[in-house]
Order: sequence, then C-alpha cells, then structure tokens
Amino acid sequence: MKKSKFLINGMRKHSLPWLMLAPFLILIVIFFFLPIILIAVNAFTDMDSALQWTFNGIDNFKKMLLDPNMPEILKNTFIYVFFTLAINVLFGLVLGLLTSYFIQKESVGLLFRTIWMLPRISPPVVYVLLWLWFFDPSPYGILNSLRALVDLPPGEWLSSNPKTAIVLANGMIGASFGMIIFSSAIKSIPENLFQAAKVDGASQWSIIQDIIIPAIRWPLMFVTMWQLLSLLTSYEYILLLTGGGPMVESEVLSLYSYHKAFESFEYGYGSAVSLVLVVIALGFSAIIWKVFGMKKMMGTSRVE
Amino acid sequence: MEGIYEPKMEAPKIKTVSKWNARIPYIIAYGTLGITTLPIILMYLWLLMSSFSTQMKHGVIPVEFTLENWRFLWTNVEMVGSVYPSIWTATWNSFVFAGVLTVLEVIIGVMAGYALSRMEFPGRQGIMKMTMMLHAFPSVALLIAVFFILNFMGLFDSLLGVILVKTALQIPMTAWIIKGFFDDVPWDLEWAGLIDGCNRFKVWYTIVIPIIKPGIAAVSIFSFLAGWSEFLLLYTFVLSDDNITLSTYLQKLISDPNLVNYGLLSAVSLFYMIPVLIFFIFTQKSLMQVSAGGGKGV
Amino acid sequence: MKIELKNICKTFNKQSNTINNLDMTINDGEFVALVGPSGCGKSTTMLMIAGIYKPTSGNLYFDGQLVNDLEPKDRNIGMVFQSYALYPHMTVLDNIAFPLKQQKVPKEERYERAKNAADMVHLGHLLDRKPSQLSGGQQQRVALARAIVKKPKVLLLDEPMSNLDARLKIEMREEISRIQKELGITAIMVTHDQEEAMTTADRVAIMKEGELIQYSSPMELYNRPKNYFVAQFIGNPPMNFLKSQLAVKDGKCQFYINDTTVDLNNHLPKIKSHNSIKDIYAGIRPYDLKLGQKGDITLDGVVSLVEPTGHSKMVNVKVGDDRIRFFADPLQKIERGSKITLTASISSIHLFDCESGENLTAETIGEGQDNKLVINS
Amino acid sequence: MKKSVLSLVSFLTVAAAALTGCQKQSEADAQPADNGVVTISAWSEGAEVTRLTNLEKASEKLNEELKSQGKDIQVKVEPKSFDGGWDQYAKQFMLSAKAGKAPDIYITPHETIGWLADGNYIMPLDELRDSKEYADVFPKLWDAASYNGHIWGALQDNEARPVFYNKNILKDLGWNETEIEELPEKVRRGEFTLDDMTKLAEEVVKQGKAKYGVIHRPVNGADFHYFNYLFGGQLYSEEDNKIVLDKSAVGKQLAYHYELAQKKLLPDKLISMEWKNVHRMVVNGETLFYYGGIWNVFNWGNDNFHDQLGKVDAKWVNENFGMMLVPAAEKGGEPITLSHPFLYTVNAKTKHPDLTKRLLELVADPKLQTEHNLQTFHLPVTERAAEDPEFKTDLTLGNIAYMSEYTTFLPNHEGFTKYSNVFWNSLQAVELGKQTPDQALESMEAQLKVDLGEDLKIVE
Repeated sequence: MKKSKFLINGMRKHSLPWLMLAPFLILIVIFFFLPIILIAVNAFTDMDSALQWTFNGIDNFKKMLLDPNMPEILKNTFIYVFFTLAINVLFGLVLGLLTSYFIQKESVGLLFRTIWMLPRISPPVVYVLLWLWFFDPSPYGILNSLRALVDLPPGEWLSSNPKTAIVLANGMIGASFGMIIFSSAIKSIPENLFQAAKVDGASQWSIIQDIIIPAIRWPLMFVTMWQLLSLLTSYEYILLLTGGGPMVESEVLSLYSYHKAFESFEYGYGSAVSLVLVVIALGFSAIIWKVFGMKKMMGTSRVE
Repeated sequence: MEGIYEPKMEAPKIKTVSKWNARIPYIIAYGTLGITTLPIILMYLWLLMSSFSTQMKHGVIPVEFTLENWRFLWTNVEMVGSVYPSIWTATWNSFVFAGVLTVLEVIIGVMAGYALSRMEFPGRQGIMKMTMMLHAFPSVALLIAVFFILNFMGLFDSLLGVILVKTALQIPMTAWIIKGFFDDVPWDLEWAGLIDGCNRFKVWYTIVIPIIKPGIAAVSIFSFLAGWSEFLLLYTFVLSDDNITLSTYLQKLISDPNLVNYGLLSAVSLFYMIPVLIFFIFTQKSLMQVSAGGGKGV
Repeated sequence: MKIELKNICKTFNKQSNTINNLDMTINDGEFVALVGPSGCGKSTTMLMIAGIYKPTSGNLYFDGQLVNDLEPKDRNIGMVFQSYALYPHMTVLDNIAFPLKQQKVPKEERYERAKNAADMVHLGHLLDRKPSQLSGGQQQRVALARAIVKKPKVLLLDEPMSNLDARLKIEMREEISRIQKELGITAIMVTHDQEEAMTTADRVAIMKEGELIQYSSPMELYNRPKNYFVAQFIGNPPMNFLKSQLAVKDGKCQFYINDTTVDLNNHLPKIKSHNSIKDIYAGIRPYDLKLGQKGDITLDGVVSLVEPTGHSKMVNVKVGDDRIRFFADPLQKIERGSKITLTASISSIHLFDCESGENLTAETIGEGQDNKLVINS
Repeated sequence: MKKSVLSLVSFLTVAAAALTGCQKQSEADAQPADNGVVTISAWSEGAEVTRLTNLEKASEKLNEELKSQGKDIQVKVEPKSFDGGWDQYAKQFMLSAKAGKAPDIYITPHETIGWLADGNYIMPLDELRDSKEYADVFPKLWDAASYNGHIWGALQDNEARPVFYNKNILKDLGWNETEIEELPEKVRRGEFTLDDMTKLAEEVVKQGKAKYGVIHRPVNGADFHYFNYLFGGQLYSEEDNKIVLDKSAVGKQLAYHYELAQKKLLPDKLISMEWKNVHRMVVNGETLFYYGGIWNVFNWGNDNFHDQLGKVDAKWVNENFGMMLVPAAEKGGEPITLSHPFLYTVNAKTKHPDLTKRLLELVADPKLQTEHNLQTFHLPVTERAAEDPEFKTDLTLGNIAYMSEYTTFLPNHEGFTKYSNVFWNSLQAVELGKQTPDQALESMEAQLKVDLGEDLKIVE
C-alpha cells in the first residue's frame, strides 16, 4: 500500500521533467542513438554501392590495420588537431584580449570582431574558395600576383604545406569562436578589479596574467575541450580545401571515413573508421570529464 | 610601487617614461591585430571587387565596373543552357529552414535546459553526461545511417527532414547553453513565484523564461547562423529544385569546375553573407552574453 | 495561523544546512525570528515552512492540519526574500499584483488591491517603474507589498533587511513591525542580525548546526542565555568574557578572576561535584560594568581604545590576557594607556562551562530574589 | 535509477518507431498516370542540358507515335539537372533509389554501370542493340555500355580527348604553316612519338618560347589512364571480372609524369591548381601542349579566360590551337585517345519500362545527336549522326571525328574508382618529387591490395 502510494507520488513528481525532456530525448534517440547503432552494425558489413547489409565479421577492422595509409592518417590527425587547437585557443585568447581589453573603444573592437567573424559566417564553400584563390600556385593566385608586383617569382603553397594550410584555415575559423567566448568573459570581469590592479601598480602583463587569465579559466578550458572534440570529428573544410591531398598528406581520420563511405562507396569500411573515431572521441571526453571535474557543474535542484 | 615615494622633482621624468611604457602594449596590440587581420581583409575585399568587375587583371586588379554579376537579383540566371532557379526561392527556403530550425531548437532546448538545470529526477546526471558527450560524435559520419532513418520516416528529400536532423545534431549544445543561463537565475525568484501561487510549470514560463531572454537570443542567433550556412545535410538529403536553398544554389554555381563564373559566384556569395553579417553586427551584444558569468553557461 | 514543527529532519546531499529533529511552535499572530550563523539551517527551516523544501521526516502543521506535501502555492503564505526576488521584467504594479493574478482575481480588483498594498508601504508613486529603476529600500518595499497583497496567513521574511543601509534598516524594521501588527499576521523572519531579531520579534529562535538552541522572548535571551553560544550571540556590543576558574570546595563555591577570589555563596551555580576546579568563562555585559570599585568584583586593566559613540564612550580595556568593553560617561576623561579599575555586581555575572558551554548560573538566577536584581541592573 | 532511464529510452525508441511507421504508411503511393499522362523522370549532371532537352524532344515524337497507334497515353518527361561532383551525383542516385525516388532515366558516364548493375539499380537493355535506331552505332562503343555480358545503357554521346598544341609557339620556334598543320597527321601515322613530344616541349621551354611545355588536368580524371593503354597496359580483365594493376605499364606511366615534372615542363604544383587558372594558362599561350578534352572549346567560350579577349570562340581556338591524338609510345606505334561515352540507363524499378525504352530509341535520332554535339562539343554515337552535314561542317568537330577510331574506354567495374584514386595519389607523389616512380608503384600496389582485395589482379 505504502509503496504504491510512494510510486504514484514519485511518478507525479518526476513526470514534469520527463515531459519537458521528451522532445529532446526523442530527437537524440532518433538522430544520435539509432544512427550510432546502425553505424556500429554497419561496421561489420561490407556494404557497398548496392547498400546491402552483408556481414563480414571483423574484416573491416583487419583491413584498417593493414591499410598502408593508416599510420600517416593518424599522424596527420594528431598534428592537425594539436596545432589547430593551439591556434584556436591561444590566438582566440589574443584576439579576445585585444578586442575587448586593449581596445577600449567599443566601435573599433566591434569592427575587428566583425572582421574576424567573417570566416565563420561565410558559407564554407566561399571561405575555402577564397583560400584557394589566395594560395593558387599559378601566377594568377592572389598571393602570387602580389609577389609579382614586387618582382618575386610565383611560389607554391598549398601542395607543399598542405597541413599548414588546413591548420591555418581551420585555425582562423576556430579563433573567432575563442574570441567571442573570451571577449564576453573578459567583458564580464568587474571593472573595479582592473582599477584595483592599476592602483596596486600592476603592469599590463601582470593584469593579463593575474587577473584576466584566472577569471576566464573556465571559458578557456571549455573552448579547449569543445574545439578538441570538434576538430577531431570535423572535416568539411579539409574536404573542400585540399581534399586530403596531395596524396594523403592532409587526410585526417574523419575525412578518411567520409572518403571511404561517400567517394569509394565502401560504406561498411567507412562505418568501421567512423566507429573507431567515435571510440577515440568518447575516450577523450571521458578523460576531459575526469580532469575537469564536470560534476561540479551539476548542481542539484533546489525546489522539491 | 616605489615611485610614489620618490621626491617630487623626479616626477615629470618618470611620467614621460611611463607614458611610453604604457603605450607600448597598445602599439603592439594594434600592430598584431592589424597584421593578422590584413589577409582576411584582403580576401574579402577581393571578393567584393570581383563581384563588381568583369574580370580581375593579374588576379587582383579589377577591370571595368559592372552590375552584370548581380543580375541574379532580378532575373533567373542562365548559364550555358541551364536556367537556375530564382534566387528568391532559395533565399526564402534558406530563411524558412533557418527560421524553423531556430524555433524548434529554442523550444526544445529551453524545455530540456530547464529540466536539466532546475529539476531533480532520476537519471538527470546521466542525461547531462550524455548531453555533454554527444557532441563528440562525428555526426557527419552518421550521414549514411541518418539516411536510412529519414528514408524510413518518409522524410527523404524534404526540408522538414533536414530540419529535424540538424535540430537533433545541435540540440545537445543548445540545451547545454540554455542550461547555463537557467543555472544563473536566482533560486529566490523561482521560490517567490511558487509562493506567489504558481506551480512549477507556471513559474517556468511566466518568470524564468522572461529572465533568460538574453540566453534565448544568443541561442537563436547561433541556430539561425548555423541553419543559414548549412550545406552538407541539405546537399545530401534534398533533391528537388523546389527545396533549393542558398547554399545549394551556390553549389550549383561551382558544380562544374570548368564553368565557374567567378564574378557571379562572388556576387552570390556576398548576397548570401550580407544578411548574416548585418545580423551579426546587430546581435553581437547578445551573442556575447553566452559566456556571461565566466563562461559557466557554455 | 499556528504553525507547528514536530520532529522535523531535513538532510541534503551536502553536509551543511541540514535540520536535525526540530520541534517548534509558532503561535497565531506571533512574530518569530530565526537567528543563527550561516549554515545553521534557519533558511532551510523557513523554506520548509514555505513548502519549497519538503521535510525528510517529521511533520509540519498549519493550524493543526498536516501540510507536509502541500505545494507552496496552496499554503497561503507571503514571502520577502533577501534578494527581494522581484520579477525584473514586470513593473512594480505587476510585481505586486502577481500573486493575485495567480489567484485569478479579476483585473480591476487585482490592481486596486495591489495599489492599496503599495500605499501601505508608501510606494504609490512608483508603480510604473521596473525593479531595476528602484533603490534598494524601494525594492524592499515592493517585495513586502507583494508578500502581503494576497492577505496571507503567514508572512515569511528571509533576511529582509540585510541589503539595506543602517538608517533604512531601522525604518524598515519599524515598518515591518507595524504592518505585521496591523494585519495580525503570523510572521517568521530569518536573520543573522541578532539586534534585528531582538527588536522586532516576539520570540527568537536561536539555531546552530541544525538544532534549536534556545527559543524564547528577546529579554529572556538577553538575560538568561542558555549557554555560551547564545550569550555571545545576543547583545550588541557582545558580552565580555573573562577566562577564569570555578572552585567548589566543601559546599562553598568561589571563582577566581583577575587575581581576586569571588565568593558565590548566594548564587550557587548548578554544579554537582562537590570538590572540583573547573575552567569557566565569566560573562559580563558591557553595560553592567562601571568605573570604580564599589561593586562585588573589581577588575584592573589598561585602556587600549576609546570609541566615542555620542551618548557614551565605548572603552576597550585589557584585563590580564582578556579584552573587555564597557560604556563610560561621555564626559569622563579616559585616555589610551591609562590604568583603570572596573566593577560589577555579582548578580550580573554569567558563568559558562568552558567545555560544554552550559550556563552554570542560570538555574539559581532563574529563581528567587536574584531574578529581580538582575533585571534591575 | 539506471533501469528507469533504460526503460524510458526504450519506450521512446518504440514510440518513435511507431510514429514514423505510421507516417510511412500514410504516404500514399503516387499514381503516375492521371488523364493518361505518364511522367518519365530523368536526371542529368552538369552543364550539358541537351541530354535532357533531347529527351523532351524525343517524347514529342513518342507522343505522335502513340497517337497514331491510337493509344490514349501521353508521355511527359520530367527533367532534373543535378549540380555537384560526380560522386555526389552517384550518391544521390543511390540514396534516392533506396527511398524509391530515383528517376526512370539516369544519365551517367559509362564506367558507373558496374556498380549500378551489381546493385540492381538499373535494368539490362540488350534489346536496344537490335533496334534500328541503334543499328549503326560504332561497334567499339558498345564495349563502353557492356558489363557482365549485358548492355546496360543507351549510348548517348561520345567525345575525344585530344592533345591541344599552340600554333603560335610552334611558329615562334620556326615551324612553317604546313609543318604545324601536318602535326596531327604525323601523330596519327605514328611518326611523331611521345618522346618527340617531350623533346619538343623541352626545346620550347629551354628557348623561352613558352613558360611550360605540357599541362594536364589539375584534378583526378579519366585522361591519365590513356597512358596505361598507350604503354600496352590494361585496366580490367574481363574473364575474371577484376581490376588489373599492370605493373610495367603503370611504371612507365608514372615514369613519364616523373620525367615531365623533373624536366620542369609542367607548371610547379599543377596538381593543386584551380581549373580556372589552368584554362587561363592554356588560353593565354603559356604552354605548348595541353592534354585536354574537346569540350574545353566550349568552356573557353563561356568564361573570360583570355587576358585581353575574355571569352574566345571556336574559330579563335582553331586558329590558335591544333588538336592531335596522344602520340604513340614508339615510332610506328598506335596513337591513342580515350573517350567517356555517356549512357541513358533505366531504373530497374521503373513503372514504364516499355515507354522508356522506346523513348531512348527515339532520342538516338541523328538530328538530336547533332544538336547536342554541336552545342557541347561531343561526338556522335551512330554513323548516321556522324554523316549529318551540320556536324560534318563543324570546324572543330569535323577535324577530330576520326579520333573515335583510336579511342579506348575505362573499365566498367565498380572497383575502378578505388584504383583511380590510388593511382592519382601515386601520380601526385611522382610529380611533386616525393617518390620515385618505383616507390610510387610499390606503395600503389600495397594500397590496392588493401582497397580492392579480391577484385585485384596484378600483372607484372
């Protein structure tokens, strides 16, 4: 008797949160969980252009181990993620500091912020085309045209430094993300902290080091982690910029899974690569979770 | 520090030195900003110029001003035989796509964010962890699986289907941001509402929602921007020209690398970007809100 | 409305703010203050009365009716929050009318009543403003008006004056008292300011670590603190404490203070052992100390600080290793560093056990002639 | 607690599945024929819209035919021109087919029929071979439409990939008019070999008559594989239905590109350039030879590639450029080209197979072919169309029609895409000087073994 009453009470008490979460959960189940299950199943098939589910055991994973491209792709993935992340976070921080602390004039800050937002709000196709035009190795490339004005021979950029190119192009986009987050964090530091520091005779450097950085520690960690995961799993810009080439010099794991699935139509193999990626990404999230102590953010409800 | 106690005679000298010292960081700041921003300015300036000229001499010098590249605004562009759909259809579709996406995203995100931030129920921690981790999934690698699902739902080749997919892919992030805003609403306010005679649900929409308006604004902007520039999903799951959006329109222009009309492409690109740019300038204050409170929310 | 808390327990995931077996009755029309250091559970208790928290165990009665599971909206209470918790997106009038709106009071009547409530707190001229355009004191009044507009049976005040300046505080204190008396409403106020509690409340409940330490009228608290904790908590400036020793020898009782021995024959402390020496604190309120040597005990000390307060001078004196305060006549010439002698009547001294904090004098002073003596002093 | 989450999730899954299931059922089967109008949908990719408009014109004829037969049916062609890369186009078809939204007619380059047939996407069209409309198809072309012993598509067009040479540069070098005009003929006879071509390019670059000797396409494509055939190799073995790695031919192929790059005859980093800039270099006379396609004439007329003239017409192209076959590898050997015929394939699930097939017969009409050929610079597939006076008198096309005799095709096997991707990587490696031809060949073999597995046959 008592137990059933408790249950009914419990259900009534918990029905509202579940009701509010329902659309969210339904979307996630349909468009995350089911696809993940499908991908996981698909990774054990040799589905090709005929889109048939023919199971082939762990062949795809064996193939991945034998794939001569794999070591270089993994190396590229690491280099790409590491350096782009560095640009994203460090340069984003520099931009945030410059546009929201050093430049006190709101209009100038806004101007620079807007310019830096351009890469982000440009359609990827357009942004990448601009890069391609800029760095085209023919004498007609923008950079080469500029070099020609000062009598320098045309240089070539993308194919000799494909990794640098994808890191820079992605870095510029990611930097604006950091910039926005950091700018707003810096702007939310109480003005009197800066005044106090100045009264105490702090140098600019020490204001940055001792006041701003500690105050935006959280956003810093957040951006680092968010971008890490994003970079690990995104490939749109690489696809458009170098297509992973020349050869596999700028191919990263996520792009490889796309290429395998949608260019050579090896859906099974592509899914297997995706699955590996998912596992890696999950591993990272778990580590970050530990390091961050994410639990702190989960306050409990204060209404009963 | 010691300067304060120095004799007054010395003061002017110190002042001039410190004036320079004080300026140096600013000089460096503007310098760095200027140099690093230059390439971006050049790139987009080039885009602007090439949209208004027939040809770019040596790649950089515009020759002959023309509005020809902007003709898509008043006619349906015809390129080597094929007539492209009206840009206004594409604009309208993009608008509908981004708009519906935003509305869905906000409604679902706000509901979920509130439940996660403010309510106690079994499984809450689990769902929060899941939300946080979901964005780690290489969603684009799920494309093929998403196709099977859309197909099963009969939503292949419909804007609605893509809207649902896109909403789902973004909802963990949106819910998380919104949750952050809810976290910052003082409990007092909510308690006051309860005591003043509201039930939990009523408190939510009469008191809490109006307070997190800046958060809703920020999320709306994010969603709208994301919707406006979405490409891959639309490109993969939408076929008919009736459902063309600006991004797929743009893709049409560059589909054949032999035939790209760069002037036209530049003009359409600008046309595509301008609303977003204006939108950003007017809403950037709200966008900045996202990490108010030390970025806890994000 | 009479509110009864019976064996209430409340636990949280974290350690602080828990309530441990609380028993308390608040009579109809009574103004009760909950006082205690932060984390002592006073706010938790109030929120349980409000219905925002539900007790883990124990029962809560409103006029004899069990209300444990009643939602806040059904309890007919009004509440003023420390932060005022004004709805930032509504005007003053809408804020005040909000509870009535929830009761589906017709619009005209709603605004009529809201205006009346606003007039009651002298806010009639600010009705169209938004909370952000108001000063702290004005916001406070809006919150108060909102709490009383629906004519609740209980008024809950959570640190209502902690954000006000000293002058406004006194003003609001009076205001709240006046309104409470006018409406004849049961009121419960949480505060960490003992003075606020003493001046406004009919009864004060002192809490510590989730337990009720003492629950009585302000004067009783002042004069008969149950233990060391209450004694040092109540009174401004706080009671002076001198470290000392209590010796019981053959039924005779003495305590040593400042190199003098004081006999306690007429004021036998409640102590069981007949042969013992105990560390105690001897507490004397600053107002009970006088210059001179006429009293039962004398203390020699060196003046370390003199603070004029207008109507008197507060003097800090170093006695041995202890520091004590007393009030001197403003005309009296007292200088820093000078040696002075202070005196006090034996009846004004409280003795506290150093270990348990228990007031050893309470029992004796509680009965017989000495009672009068203490009150008079 | 865990349990409740789990049960909730499973409940939601079931609910979602149920919901979506309902939706699927409610989606009614679209009935095509109302008022006797039958809609036949067709997809094409790229700018050559005549592939679609010809179908529409053919449908008019079909309607007349139906009327005269007294049938109460009218055919309406619903065209859709797709834009995007070829793999996107293929992917879209794949997905649409699974969703039941694929068109009745799918216009595709011939080499895709491998996977289209293997995946049961399209139906065999063997009977077309016997129809009178296709009776005079150049026999070699049927190879392009055949896979696994069946014909899988109606031949739509053909083209040629000639080598363009810049007449002005040769003039500058001291060649006279006759010598310049005779070059294609010399190539055809096998007198002018690939080596001669390289030497000539070297001379031109050395003397500074042109910046570059040779330019090829900057992205992966079919062109590169004619060298394989040129060096006596093969790409596909019909008897085992396998892709072939012919190591000696591929080795020579890679060595040729290596040589071009080492001798600096190619623009540096050609393989990372934009198409646009490649066209500009060619049109502005910066290179002597260009491994192009006949449709480039069409491209150059459509954009401002020339620094002074902007768009250039076919007449200008013919005055300034000559077109020849890819010269033979050895003296007296056979020159070569490669073509890439397009096919009309028919959806295996089409509701109107007979009408569609008849439509495809009618679209082979010589006049329609000529219309397409002239507009987009392609070659006819039937003799009658080749004899069409309008076609024959065309300045550009008339001159190169003979190239069809020397043409070769890519294999139709599904695995060829993978082969081609791997080869492209090796080509980049040698042109960038990152690998020698031997190393490139070695890594190519390793990669192909993984990628193709059982579908690969290695020929030393």
